[in-house]
Amino acid sequence: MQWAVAKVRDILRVENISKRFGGVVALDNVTLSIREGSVTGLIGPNGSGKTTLFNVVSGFYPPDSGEVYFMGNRITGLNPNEIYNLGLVRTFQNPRLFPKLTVLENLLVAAESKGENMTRSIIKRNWVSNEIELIKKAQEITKSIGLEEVKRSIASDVSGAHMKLIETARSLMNNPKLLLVDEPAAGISYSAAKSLFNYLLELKNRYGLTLFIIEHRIDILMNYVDYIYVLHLGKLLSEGTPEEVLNDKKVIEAYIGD
Amino acid sequence: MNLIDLGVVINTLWIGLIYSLMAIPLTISYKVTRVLNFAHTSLVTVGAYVAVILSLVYPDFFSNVFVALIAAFFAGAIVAILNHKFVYRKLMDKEASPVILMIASLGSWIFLKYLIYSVISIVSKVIKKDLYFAVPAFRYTLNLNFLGISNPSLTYSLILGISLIVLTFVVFYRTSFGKAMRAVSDNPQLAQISGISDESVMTLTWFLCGGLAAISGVFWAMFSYASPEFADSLILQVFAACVIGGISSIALTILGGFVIAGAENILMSILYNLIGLDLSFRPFLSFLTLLIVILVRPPAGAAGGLPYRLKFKRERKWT
Amino acid sequence: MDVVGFLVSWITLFSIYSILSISLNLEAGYTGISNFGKAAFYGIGAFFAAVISLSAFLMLNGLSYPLYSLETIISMGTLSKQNPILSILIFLFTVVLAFFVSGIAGYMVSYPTLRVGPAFLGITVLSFGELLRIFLRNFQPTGGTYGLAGIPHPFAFIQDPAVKDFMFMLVTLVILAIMYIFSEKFVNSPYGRIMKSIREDEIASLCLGKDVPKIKAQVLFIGSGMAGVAGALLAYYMGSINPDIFVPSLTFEVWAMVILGGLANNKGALLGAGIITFLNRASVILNFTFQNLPIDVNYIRWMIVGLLIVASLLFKPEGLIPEDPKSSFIWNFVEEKEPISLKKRMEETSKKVKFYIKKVFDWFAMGGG
Amino acid sequence: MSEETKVTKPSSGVLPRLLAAFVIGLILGGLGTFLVQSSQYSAQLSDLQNRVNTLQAAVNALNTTKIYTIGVSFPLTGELSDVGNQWKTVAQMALNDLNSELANENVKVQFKLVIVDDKTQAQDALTAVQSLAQQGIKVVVGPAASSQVKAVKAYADANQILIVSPSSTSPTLAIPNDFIIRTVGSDAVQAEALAKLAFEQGARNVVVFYRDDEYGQAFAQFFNNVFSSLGGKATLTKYATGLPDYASEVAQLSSQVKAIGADAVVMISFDTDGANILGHAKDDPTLSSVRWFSSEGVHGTTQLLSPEIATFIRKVNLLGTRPVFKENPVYIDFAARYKSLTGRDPPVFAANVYDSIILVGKAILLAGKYDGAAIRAAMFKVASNYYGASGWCILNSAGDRMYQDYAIWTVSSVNGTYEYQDIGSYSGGTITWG
Repeated sequence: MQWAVAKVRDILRVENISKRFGGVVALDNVTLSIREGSVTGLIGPNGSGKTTLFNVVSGFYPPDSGEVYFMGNRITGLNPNEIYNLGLVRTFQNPRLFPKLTVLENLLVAAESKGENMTRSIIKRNWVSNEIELIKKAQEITKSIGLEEVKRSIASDVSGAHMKLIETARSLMNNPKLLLVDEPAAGISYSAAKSLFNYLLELKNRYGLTLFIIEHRIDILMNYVDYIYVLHLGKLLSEGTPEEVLNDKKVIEAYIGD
Repeated sequence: MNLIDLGVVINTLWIGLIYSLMAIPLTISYKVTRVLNFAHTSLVTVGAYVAVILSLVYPDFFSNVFVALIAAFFAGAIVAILNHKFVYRKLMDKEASPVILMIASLGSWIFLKYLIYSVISIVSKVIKKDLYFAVPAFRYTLNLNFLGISNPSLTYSLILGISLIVLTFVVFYRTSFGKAMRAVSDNPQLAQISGISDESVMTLTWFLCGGLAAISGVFWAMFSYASPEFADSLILQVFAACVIGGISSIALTILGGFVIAGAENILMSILYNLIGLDLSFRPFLSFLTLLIVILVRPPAGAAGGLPYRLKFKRERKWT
Repeated sequence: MDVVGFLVSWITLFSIYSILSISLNLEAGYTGISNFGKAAFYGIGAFFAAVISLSAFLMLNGLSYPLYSLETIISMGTLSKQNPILSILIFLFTVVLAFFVSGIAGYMVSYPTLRVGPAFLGITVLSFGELLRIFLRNFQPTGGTYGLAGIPHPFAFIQDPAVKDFMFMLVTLVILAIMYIFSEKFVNSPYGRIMKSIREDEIASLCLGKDVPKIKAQVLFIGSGMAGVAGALLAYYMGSINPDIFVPSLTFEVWAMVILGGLANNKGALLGAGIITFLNRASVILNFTFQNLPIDVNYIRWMIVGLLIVASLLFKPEGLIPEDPKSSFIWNFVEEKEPISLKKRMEETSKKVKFYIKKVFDWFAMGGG
Repeated sequence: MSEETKVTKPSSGVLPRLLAAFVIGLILGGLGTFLVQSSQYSAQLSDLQNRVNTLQAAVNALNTTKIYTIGVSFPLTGELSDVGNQWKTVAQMALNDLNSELANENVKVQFKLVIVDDKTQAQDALTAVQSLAQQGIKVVVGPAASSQVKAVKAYADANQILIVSPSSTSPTLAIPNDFIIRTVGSDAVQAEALAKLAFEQGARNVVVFYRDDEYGQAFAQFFNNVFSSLGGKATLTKYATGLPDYASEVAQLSSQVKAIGADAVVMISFDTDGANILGHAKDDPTLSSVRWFSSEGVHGTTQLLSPEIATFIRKVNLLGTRPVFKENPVYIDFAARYKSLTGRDPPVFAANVYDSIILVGKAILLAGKYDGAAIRAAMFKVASNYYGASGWCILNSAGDRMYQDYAIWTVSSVNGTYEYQDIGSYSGGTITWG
């Protein structure tokens, strides 16, 4: 490990990111960093650029200017698949499952299998042992996450709540280091949301993850996060511990104004 | 050396118009019903032949262009609606994917094509007239000189075509029916909820599109000739025009029609006179234009396949 | 009626078309690439095979006629019969190379897949095919509109035409079998799983670390390569080719086969190809039976073909043999089983057979006893 | 096993099972007995049956007429569908003539046609010929285009199916000892005729406007060779085939004619494109001021007789060549009958189609058996002294028509309506007027 000692604890650093769509400024000079092992929240009114920030970090869009560092390496402009393979994994607000694959296969797609190579895939011997390992891992995850009874069904047949769980389970398949979670509690009841967050924390502890969560429902989020960033109109409005942010006048104004 | 003649410009205008006229119903029907309709060619052929046969059999009544156009419009509309009711509707009820609908349209295209062949061969035997390169009888009775263009059928179809396109615009953007069509095309579920009947809008759309396609066939027959194959050899160019318009916007579709026509005529003329490119490369140019347009400036809806950037480009920009 | 001849010629064309439909199935059915330029890669393979084999024969015999000339056609008639080993070698060589030549063309054409969305890919590849065809029509070294004729048949040394055709049928069947097995291997491996995931949601696959453009390009490589092999076989079968064989309507025919048989199912692709080629052929019987109808019987033939496509879609929109999401190899593992070895599978089968035999015997024994 | 079954002897269902076993046994036994018996008698039986059959056949042959089937592969759909459909009528006409002639002479042979559509496509032509051959047909008239003939050549040679194409003129098919016979003259001669005609009419600098296919390519090459050797200058310009309209091509042609100051246009076309080109050329001042010459392709289309195009033809004094022997009574009779039947002039190659059917019929009669090689041999003999609607049909060693005379045609006004007229002929290298 050749990283500077001071930077080891920042798993993700976003420096001066700007992103424009046509005339609209989606992100304006955003700088933030996330500590390894923390749970960080990202809040802001609708259209404040939260998802755009996720998209830029996960490689969906190249930023107009600025840099993104992941574990000390510059990942600006890398393609989404390369960023994923580095261990930076995002989930989607609406689960994007592969509807005609089985739940187990949905999980397996997320893993990096030895049979993915075109030429290697022809000969079963090349990948079969690796495949069994991956399946075992997937079985483990499904068991721990409570997907045991649906793992054999086709993804389009499972319920909406299960879909969200599958989406999360899938993101764990490739040993992620940082998980970008986009509105995990959107559209579910308060108690369900609470248990989901509890569960996310449990996962974090079990797999040694760092979480970066977009969430609309600040009331729930406040109980779980260590640090919060607030975006407003593409700009970083405020940051700090949950208490600091909640007492920030600017944040209150922004939300009331919304 | 004179690179472009007046004749080339007129051809561009005329062919661009006919491409647009054929492409507009294709775009609208795709927008509203999500069917990439290959049977479109059959509708065009039906229109052309209805005008030709009626004007040959009842020369007194159908000597008027407008009567023939209306007859063709209804014939095309009926075929399109029948096709919708018996094929597309049933498939849509089974929630078939757009690809399946397209292949189904391919099937109805094959069926209709040979049905047209059969009808033509029977009618031709009955009326003892050649129907293969036939032109409608009223082509010879038209008489109008416009802007110094001496070809009356050309003039007629230019004027009529432009007014038809304007009419389509008005229908699509200024009437409640057009609004309903756009609503269905944007979000069928939402339209259904807000009380717009999906089925009646689709039927009306097919009525309009089938009729328009048939009318474009009449124009073609007036200017050139009708044969059972002519629409088939046009269809790729018409599709190209639609694709340049992103199969979404009517205005862009018209632009696409003229771009393709321009490539085939003006560009051909320039290349021919400059470097002596063979005339047989004419279809080559239209496809080349299409490829260049798609690759250089992808039309609306065509781009954004993937948030992925090629290596060599990325490195130049960020590393 | 010559039943054997009918079967041989039908199966040969069926195999050629099946290779096409399997390759399209890999692209469209499994990976979701709407390739409407199948005819282009088919044509590349055919022209490659024709050019290479003709020029090889001419060169080895020290002749220097243009490939499309009358002299070439005449001399090929005798030259192709002289050296059996040479003609078979050249045949195999060109068929294998046709795979790579067409495949590389397909790989390069995949560049637009990065630029345009899936709906527009089809028309892009279609225009590429048309560009190629018009270019070939005007390209004199490969004969232009004359096309190429006199392509030396690999079994030209066999005197009896029935045996010759039969041998060729066997070869095409073997090649079809190889293609089929390979594509089954692909789709039942993790690679096939990724192909399907790209079909379902390419953005999600990209975000799950899959190099989607690369995989699409690879699939286009395989699919186009297969089409190239089919083209090479067609060139040898017909003995002559010209650019106008490879028109877009041929692609649509292959699409109809795949959709009819069932997308994302190789057996379906075979069935679809079988049905349509059989219909095209067997419907000629109608010409013999119905002579003086008011409507030409040929039109009725094609009308029936169109109707059948529509009808089969209406009654089975997902194809005659629909995709079975649980068919893939992974399914064996879900039951927490070790992968079944061939030996074990055979043991199990023999156990099953014994069991049923025993049951039948028991049944009689009980009835008798 | 036996112990268990004894212990748990089923209380019900014994009887039906027993019955079923009995029935199955009965069926098997009966089948076995039948097989054994039939194998004993089958040899004797089949021998007897054979004798009866032979006798019956001999008796039948004396009483009934023998029917031979001739296969026909025509482009009833696709690019050449127009001529294809007219040829169908011509072929049926020829068949009726052949059959009635045989009936009149009390020959107990009749012919039958099976017309299969080949879609103007090479691969479909092969399928059509194969399907015909698999039904036992040994002679196929057609296909139309040279590319199609090439596609069926390998199959025809190997399986000894005689292909008689009435319209393929490509020079790359002049192959000796194959099963392709072409009852139409090579375009080399016609190109020579057309070149000499154009030169004689005073054209020195011409644009050859030809369709980009085998026919046009070869024709234009031959024309260029002859015309250059005569001292003229020919500029070759080709246009794409299968387009729905040729307005753009005509516009280009016009600018080219203007640019090089050509004095004539030589159009080498088929019917669809040719009529369309003339239809657009009539509106063009440049093209209306030069002479026009044409090959046979466009001859016979009704569009040329429409007043507007016919006026143009008269204005530019369009002259064309076409393969026919002028003052041929057979042809005049044939054309008149065709016109009374369909109301239009016979299309291009109609006479060749007619003669092909007749020739094939006569060759089958001469061969005496239905076999490809025999019919092929007989075909050469029959053709060597057959004078039909298209003139003398003598074949050369490559199986192509050896002599072809050409008429010079134009459209002129007769009693107020326009009609095709032959105003001269080309025979043995010289043009004769009148």
